[in-house]
Amino acid sequence: MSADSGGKPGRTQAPFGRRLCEVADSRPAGGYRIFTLIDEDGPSPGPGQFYMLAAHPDWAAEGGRPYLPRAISHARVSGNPAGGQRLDFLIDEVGPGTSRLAAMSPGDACWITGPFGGRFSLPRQLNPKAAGAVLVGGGIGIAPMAVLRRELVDRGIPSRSLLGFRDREHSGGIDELFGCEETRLAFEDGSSGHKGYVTDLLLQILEGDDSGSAAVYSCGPPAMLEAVRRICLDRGIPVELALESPMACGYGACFGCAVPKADGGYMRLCIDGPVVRGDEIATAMAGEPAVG
Amino acid sequence: MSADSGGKPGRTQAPFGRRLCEVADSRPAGGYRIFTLIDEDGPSPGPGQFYMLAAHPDWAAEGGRPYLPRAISHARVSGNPAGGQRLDFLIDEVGPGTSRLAAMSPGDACWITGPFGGRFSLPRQLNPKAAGAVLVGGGIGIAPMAVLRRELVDRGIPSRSLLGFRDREHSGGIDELFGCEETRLAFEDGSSGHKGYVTDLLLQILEGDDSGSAAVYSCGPPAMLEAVRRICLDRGIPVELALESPMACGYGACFGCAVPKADGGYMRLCIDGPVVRGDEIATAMAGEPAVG
Amino acid sequence: MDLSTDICGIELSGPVLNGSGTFDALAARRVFGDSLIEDFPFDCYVSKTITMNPRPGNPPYRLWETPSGMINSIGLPGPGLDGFLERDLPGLAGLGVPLIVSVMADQVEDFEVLVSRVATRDEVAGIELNVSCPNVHSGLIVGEQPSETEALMKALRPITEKPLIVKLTPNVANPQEVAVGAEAGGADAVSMINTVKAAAIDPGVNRTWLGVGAGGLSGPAVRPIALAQVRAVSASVGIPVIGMGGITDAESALEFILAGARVVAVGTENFRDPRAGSSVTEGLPAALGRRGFGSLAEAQAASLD
Amino acid sequence: MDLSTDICGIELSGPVLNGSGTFDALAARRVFGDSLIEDFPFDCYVSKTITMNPRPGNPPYRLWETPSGMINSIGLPGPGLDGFLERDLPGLAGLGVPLIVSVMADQVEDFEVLVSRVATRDEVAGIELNVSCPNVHSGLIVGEQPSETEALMKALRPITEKPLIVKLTPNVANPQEVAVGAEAGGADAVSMINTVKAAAIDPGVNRTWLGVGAGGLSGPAVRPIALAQVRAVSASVGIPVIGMGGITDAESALEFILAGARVVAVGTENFRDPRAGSSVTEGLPAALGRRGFGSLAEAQAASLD
Ligand SMILES: Cc1cc2nc3c(=O)[nH]c(=O)nc-3n(C[C@H](O)[C@H](O)[C@H](O)COP(=O)(O)OP(=O)(O)OC[C@H]3O[C@@H](n4cnc5c(N)ncnc54)[C@H](O)[C@@H]3O)c2cc1C
Ligand SMILES: Cc1cc2nc3c(=O)[nH]c(=O)nc-3n(C[C@H](O)[C@H](O)[C@H](O)COP(=O)(O)OP(=O)(O)OC[C@H]3O[C@@H](n4cnc5c(N)ncnc54)[C@H](O)[C@@H]3O)c2cc1C
Ligand SMILES: Cc1cc2nc3c(=O)[nH]c(=O)nc-3n(C[C@H](O)[C@H](O)[C@H](O)COP(=O)(O)O)c2cc1C
Ligand SMILES: Cc1cc2nc3c(=O)[nH]c(=O)nc-3n(C[C@H](O)[C@H](O)[C@H](O)COP(=O)(O)O)c2cc1C
Ligand code: FES
Ligand code: FES
Repeated sequence: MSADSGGKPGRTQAPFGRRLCEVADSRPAGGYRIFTLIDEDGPSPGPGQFYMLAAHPDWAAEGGRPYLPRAISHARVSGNPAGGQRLDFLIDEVGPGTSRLAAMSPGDACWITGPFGGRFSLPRQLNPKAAGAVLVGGGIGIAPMAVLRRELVDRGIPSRSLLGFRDREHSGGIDELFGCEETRLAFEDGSSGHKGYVTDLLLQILEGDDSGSAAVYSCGPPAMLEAVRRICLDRGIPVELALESPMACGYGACFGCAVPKADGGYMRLCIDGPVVRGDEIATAMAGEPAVG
Repeated sequence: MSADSGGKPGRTQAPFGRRLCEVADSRPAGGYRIFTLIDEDGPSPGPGQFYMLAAHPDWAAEGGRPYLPRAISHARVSGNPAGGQRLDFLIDEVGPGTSRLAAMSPGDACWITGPFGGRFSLPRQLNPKAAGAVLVGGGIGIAPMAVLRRELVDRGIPSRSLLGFRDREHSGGIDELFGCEETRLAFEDGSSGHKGYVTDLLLQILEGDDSGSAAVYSCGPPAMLEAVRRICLDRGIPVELALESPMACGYGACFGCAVPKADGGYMRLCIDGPVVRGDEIATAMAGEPAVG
Repeated sequence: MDLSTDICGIELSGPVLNGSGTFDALAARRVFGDSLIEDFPFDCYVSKTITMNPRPGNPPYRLWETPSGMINSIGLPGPGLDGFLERDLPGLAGLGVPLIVSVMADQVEDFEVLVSRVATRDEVAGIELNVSCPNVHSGLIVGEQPSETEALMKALRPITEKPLIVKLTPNVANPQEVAVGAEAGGADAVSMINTVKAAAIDPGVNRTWLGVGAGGLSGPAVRPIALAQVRAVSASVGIPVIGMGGITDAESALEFILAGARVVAVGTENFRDPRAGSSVTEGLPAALGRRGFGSLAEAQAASLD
Repeated sequence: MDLSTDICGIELSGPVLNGSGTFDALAARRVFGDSLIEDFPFDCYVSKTITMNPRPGNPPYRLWETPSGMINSIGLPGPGLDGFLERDLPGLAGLGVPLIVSVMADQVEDFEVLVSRVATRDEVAGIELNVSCPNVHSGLIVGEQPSETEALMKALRPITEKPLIVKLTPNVANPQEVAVGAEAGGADAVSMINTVKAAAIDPGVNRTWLGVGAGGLSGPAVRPIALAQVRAVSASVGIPVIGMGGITDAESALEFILAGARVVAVGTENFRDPRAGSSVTEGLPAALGRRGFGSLAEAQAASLD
């Protein structure tokens, strides 16, 4: 499904330069927002890949920001009747960039470059003995998990989805992206499902499993990713994480998206990630303020 | 009609601070555009006064500009059925600020401060022997002329309007602002009316007149204003000109809008103008590139 | 929330000043009337820079808008010392807030006259020294040289006990060195940043846009530069810092306080909104609260990780 | 329109380079494939700055967006001289445009090694000296001192006949003095501006956002600063200037040429559009025409009123 260009396995090559795509739809999704772009020229992205997006015109809104494009994972890919593909994005409005993207209306235009980065491996690539996949998503991080889950379903590979949220407000997108698929939910505020962290659910599952046959995939807030990473590393379970880091370019030009590697030095998350193996990195919380 | 606060006679005092007004309408007007704001709190402006306008949100569009508000003369004032007043503005899209203003749609919001500056004098104030007024407008400068003309009509003071344009493209607003009023037109490209400059029409009129009873008012491009000014000064005819100058604030704060005075030094056009007597200034073309 | 504070002994009802030359209170009163006084946007008013003799200022154009900022080459137009003391000062005294008078000269002797005549007026709470000017004797820009700045301060310090504030230029490699010079010479505070040297090309004609070829950049574009300099300077001197450069709202004002400024000044944003100073003040309690501060003093005392 | 030109003897098909450290052609080829080469956006490729030994670069965060700009504190990560010459240079030679290699060191001896080993490689058309580094002996930032810059150039000049370009820092009061020093020492050109010292506060937590506390500002926000410095420097030296700082399109590129630059470089805009260099080139004929120029050379020869 993707042409390998010599980087990570499974890298889909992006068309060179940015292209202007039409916004086909924008709708609320709980506390988040989902919008749809019609991408006529891009290749089909793999789960875990991302795009750099910039609303047009008026990118650079009140106060001179946003100025740089924003890294956003696709949350769904589907065919577009008139050609090309439809890309859905799940957006959490945390600042000027995400707010400007969420404010786009159907018919508006959006600059897009990508897809960038490498995709998640398949369970057997991650763990030759894998029987299936465990997907652990948190907050806005459910978007790449939803894409991965769809691919696994299409390929007939069994998977279980564990999704964690702070509260109802931060669980947007779940209905649309996971639909009636079976999921196990954790809410920190206990508003539904398990009361507590999604990592509690992961621990339950791993206890019941033969951990030698597990393959874990995760995307979510840094603290959650680091907890998932530690749980898996402690048990010798192969795990892939889709990380975030401030990005200016998305294609290896700026060296801004540094993530510390387990063996010292840094990787560029945009081209060496955003999907990394748990044992490749020193921490999933680089740059985050120290806790306490 | 306006409270004098100790500055120029006829200064209408502006409410302190900026206010957000609704865009009621926006329509093409030849090569220009006219839009309407509903100003609920502002006082009634006099002819020659201006506002500082900034579209909201997304003032600061592509490339970080516009950033400062833009000085725009009102082109018409009318009552608003639901209270307050409706202000029409005639816009020539010459750069990021005017383009962003022209892109506003009904229902959008616009920051406004003002009205700023002083108004045109009445003919008898300008020339005690004045029988009426000669209004000379060019291009976008027909806006304040239209406001002055309306006031003169309301007061029963006779006036003649001479309007000059480069070509059809640059004569927008004339139908709407001057309607079926009698005007004499000059087009540099000869597409209609007199072929040549509006100053040719002014010279014709002044030759026919007793120049002792003339009072001339003008607004338009700097070169036209300077020609009008010289024609009048040479003949001892009192003339008021509404000038332009780059403005950051509009209320005397930045000292940016300097126009050289006849007796040396500079005036701040925003508070000492924008209407100036022809003999008050050294040139109407300050800052303009030297010709030739 | 109580926002009252002080800057080198001047009691303030809040931490928001205006940048010198960015708000003409007398002109604003003409335009806005008494509502300006009833709702005066600043906790302390800083005059535009006064010179010995009247100055016409620079030829037009004096302004150009840039991405998220503007360039000005105003050239210090003003009535001169006598005109200011006679005609402007009485009106400024009626604003109801403490008054800081900014002065500039190109020789020490003139600075001495300016400071001594301004300082004797009861209306004046403090004096800001704009030192971005060439010394007519040395030819050096005083504010670019730690030693020139220190020498100037040593000459002026004995003249008055009123607070003397040095306005630093950002156009140096290490503003902290100049600030250290100012402190060594006896300054009570530094204010910063002044505008950053900049130029613009006429969009239509092949010439520079500004009448004098170049000017100074201000507005949000320079805020990151100002924050770095405020942080470097406040870490290097014991005297308080008045921070400015691209402040547009309470959040950006608070960034300066976190970077080490004691109080802040609003400049270019006044041009976009005459009440910008008040908006900053009105937003401060919420901005402080969002960052976990119970008072302005807590933020002023906080040091960054 | 013919856009071909040259910079200190290096023939170029057009006047658009990339800013060092703002376009990794090898990474871009991995991401975009051969279409990068077919449609290479620059007329000359400038490598990121190479150091003697491999460097990991700075701890995160390394980026923050500012009004119309960004701050970076990347910290020169790289494979070191050996790694660059062995692994990167052959790939860069395949780009099909002349190659300038940027180098930096904190002692003259290391600069000598870097220049001599890089210069001997046929793939290399010129060498850019990033001198925004402290001299380990004097402690002074070389590029802030005219004399240090001149001394460095005098040491390096005899090593090679290939063009040596000095990349100037904007963080000085008078960049033209440093440029004069570079010229006196034998530099063939200067390139400018590098990033402007800047800092940002974490919007959520009371700390600086960047891992190392401060960084460098780039993008449209600094364009007015860059234009003023390019104008001042090009008026002071006879060697050509490579102008950059916030160039986003043909019009802003042409502003630099009018300000005195011979050719230009695109930096931060590459992050917004990987083909930004090509867009600038594609827009140049129309931009030149709008200003009444029949060729690039006419604009390069024009002097501003
Ligand atoms: C590969 C990748 C995929 C992503 N996918 C999505 C997605 O599908 N949906 C989505 O909503 N967002 C996604 N993000 C995050 C998104 O890019 C950021 O939230 C966005 O850039 C923030 O921009 P802003 O202007 O809205 O907020 P800003 O003002 O830039 O930041 C707002 C707040 O977020 C914090 N912050 C911003 N960026 C980062 C960062 N990179 N790391 C840590 N903290 C940060 C800051 O502390 C700040 O308080 C992704 C990021 C990456 C790198
Ligand atoms: C008192 C006053 C009243 C005005 N009334 C109107 C009006 O009713 N309708 C209207 O369309 N415009 C009016 N203007 C002019 C308007 O303010 C400017 O055209 C506008 O600020 C330009 O902004 P911009 O971002 O669109 O273009 P910019 O990018 O700022 O400028 C575009 C071009 O216009 C030229 N230019 C810009 N400003 C000036 C200036 N002040 N003087 C000379 N040349 C300039 C520049 O050379 C440039 O090439 C008025 C100006 C003043 C001072
Ligand atoms: C139009 C204008 C005029 C200024 N005049 C002066 C002045 O007379 N004296 C002075 O010390 N600073 C002057 N400044 C600098 C400001 O006080 C302030 O230091 C600078 O603009 C940075 O703040 P800002 O970004 O909030 O504007 C002026 C700035 C502007 C924009
Ligand atoms: C992320 C980033 C990395 C940079 N790395 C280098 C570098 O390694 N060497 C160098 O000389 N300049 C470096 N620069 C400076 C640029 O080459 C350029 O001088 C500066 O960014 C101004 O141009 P711009 O505004 O177009 O980006 C870097 C700039 C950025 C933004
Ligand atoms: S985002 Fe620029 S190198 Fe990764
Ligand atoms: S526009 Fe600011 S003083 Fe006139």
